[in-house]
Amino acid sequence: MSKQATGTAFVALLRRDFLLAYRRRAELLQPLVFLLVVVTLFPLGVGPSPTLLANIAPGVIWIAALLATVLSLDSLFRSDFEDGTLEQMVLSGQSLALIALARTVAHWLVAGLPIVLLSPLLAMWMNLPDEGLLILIESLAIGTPVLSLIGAIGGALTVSLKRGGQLLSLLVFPLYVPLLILATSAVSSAVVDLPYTGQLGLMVSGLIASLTLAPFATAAALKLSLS
Amino acid sequence: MDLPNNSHMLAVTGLSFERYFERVFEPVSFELDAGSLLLITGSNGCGKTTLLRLLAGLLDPSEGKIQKEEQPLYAGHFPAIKDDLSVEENIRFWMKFMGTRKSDQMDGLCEQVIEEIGLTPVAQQEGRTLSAGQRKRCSLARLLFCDESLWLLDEPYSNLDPQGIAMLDSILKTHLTSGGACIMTTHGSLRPEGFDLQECHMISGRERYAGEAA
Amino acid sequence: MNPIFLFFHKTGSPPWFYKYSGKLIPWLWAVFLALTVYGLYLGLVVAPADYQQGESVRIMYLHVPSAWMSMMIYGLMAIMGFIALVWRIRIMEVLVISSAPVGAAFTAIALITGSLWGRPTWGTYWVWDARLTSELVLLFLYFGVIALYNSFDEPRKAARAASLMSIVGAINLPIIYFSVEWWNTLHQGSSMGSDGPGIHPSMLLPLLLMATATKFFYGANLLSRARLTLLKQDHRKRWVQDLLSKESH
Amino acid sequence: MSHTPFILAAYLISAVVLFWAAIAPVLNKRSLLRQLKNRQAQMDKTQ
Repeated sequence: MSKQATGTAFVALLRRDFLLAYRRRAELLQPLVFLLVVVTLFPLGVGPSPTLLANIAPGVIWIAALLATVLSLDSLFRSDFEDGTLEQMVLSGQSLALIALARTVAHWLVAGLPIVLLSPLLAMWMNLPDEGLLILIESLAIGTPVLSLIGAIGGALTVSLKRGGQLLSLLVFPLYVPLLILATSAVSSAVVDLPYTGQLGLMVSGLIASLTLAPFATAAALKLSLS
Repeated sequence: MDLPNNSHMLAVTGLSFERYFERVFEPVSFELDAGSLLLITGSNGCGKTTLLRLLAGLLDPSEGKIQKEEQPLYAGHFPAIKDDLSVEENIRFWMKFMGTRKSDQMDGLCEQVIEEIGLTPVAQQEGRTLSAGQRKRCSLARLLFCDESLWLLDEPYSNLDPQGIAMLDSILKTHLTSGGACIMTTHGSLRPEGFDLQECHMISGRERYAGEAA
Repeated sequence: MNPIFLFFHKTGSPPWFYKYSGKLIPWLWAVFLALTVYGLYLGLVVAPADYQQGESVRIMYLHVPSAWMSMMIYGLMAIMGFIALVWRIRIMEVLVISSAPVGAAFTAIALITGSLWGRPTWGTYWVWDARLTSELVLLFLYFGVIALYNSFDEPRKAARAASLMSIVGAINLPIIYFSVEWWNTLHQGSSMGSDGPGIHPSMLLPLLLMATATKFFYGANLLSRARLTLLKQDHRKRWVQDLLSKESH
Repeated sequence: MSHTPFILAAYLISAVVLFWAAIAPVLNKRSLLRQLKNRQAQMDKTQ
């Protein structure tokens, strides 16, 4: 049988995902509004003292980003699983890891990238010093793809379960620990004028590692969920 | 290809699948050659769908062997239609993703396929607006643009009206006369008419167990 | 068939495994008890108190071996999970899911003893010390594997999912460990007594004895859990029926 | 401050956790065997 060229299939899947996301654009806003609400809660909870907020800003923004990502992960494979699209994709002869990667890339573009774009607003709210802003954006730009890539494994593992959402957060949050530590420390270091390239470098290597490994784990989890 | 035991399009020996540490169905063996239609019958829950999913490669056998020449086309219970995409967008996506027989003339082929499955009037409607029968027709569109020679159809007649059934029968006839083969399941009420077919009756693991105990 | 696969195939047969693991378990328990008694005697009676931390250093003989075990068991789960997924060996799936509660128990012990050690040392039960923090994350990883296993209906599918999760977790475990360690030095956190090579021999020997004893505990406990799981899963199979009628006559 | 209560508590809690971990499969197995034997006895009776 003549299998479709891998690149063509990859592009077709990405285009379909964007079209679907566009048709459901109201749903895309939910995690972002969630992100804004969570960050708003912190000044209300700990008090509006500018120095305190500036101190906790990197952590708060990063944790909010983490929560918002996990919120959108449950639907990553669910509709494709439930309407039979996923089984057809598995049988199409295309590499399942590549399919998983395409879905993850689409997920990052519609769920992760907006977080990066919103971060200046969040930084302003949390009174993050200007020295940290650029590094915050950089760390989110490097880190949110990792959130999507690792989260996709959890999404694929729980896709066949009726109520997978809570389990999903239990599975992926511990895996996010190193990323959270590196990212917040990079931003905090930048604020006090300490070197931060080491942290960013480690985050980039984490991105490369998860880009090469996570799609395979996701693929294995998808195959398992279909059995 | 010259070896006699290799000449079948599909050969299944002692195939079985376990769930909850029990056989879903008793082992089955059969061979399928080009041009033939195998009908799999049996009561509800006897493992017909499981058998097709095994043959498609979605499940791995617990016992036995499946020898197949190539990846078959599988049309299961789920139509693989996106609610937010129109019929045409759905079909076009699968054409792009899976590839078609004549990829150079995709536009013409897509229209032609939609006409053949009788969905031209609803081609621009979203998937969510389709009836169960229309969904079934839409999911059968793949039969017209993919070039797999072995088809695995799970209850293909369900939800189809008489015209739909006639349409499917004619698609199937063309496929079989051009050297294809097909395995389909049915729980009995609807059967393909006017075909020269083999039949395989399945017994569920539980039935067998109950029979032994009595 | 290749000999390694054949070996696994034979030991992977539930009746074979059930029979021989049953014979092995009492010996494992005996070794565990002997090592523990001797180790505790050396640790609690013979070894001196630490000149800095005083008597509380005796908690080390529990805390450190448990922390080692918690990491080792997770690593083993990943290795067995890999074998289970690649070669589809059922006994390995059973061993993975039987390991998880034992590993979680050791992790809990490491956390509790660490916290009890922290109170006299730091004056508080909980400090975000590097080892305690990574043990806590590890406990969440164990909970994740156990919860994932319990969420599926079909036991083999559940075990394969749990295996996959332990592989993913184990790849992350060293990264988590080192990042937490680094995070701790960054914040100038306090650290508990060292267990490096600088340790006094009179303390090292009981520590090593306890570390070995916990491995035998794991072995015995793992096997008896695996036997229970096999019995539960196969209760309709012939070998269990034979076993039952043999026991009742 | 005396360290003894903390050492005692640590050893006691660990002993309880380990004992519970060790005894759980034994108890579970016993009840499972009893259950299976009862079922077998019932099947024998009906035949």
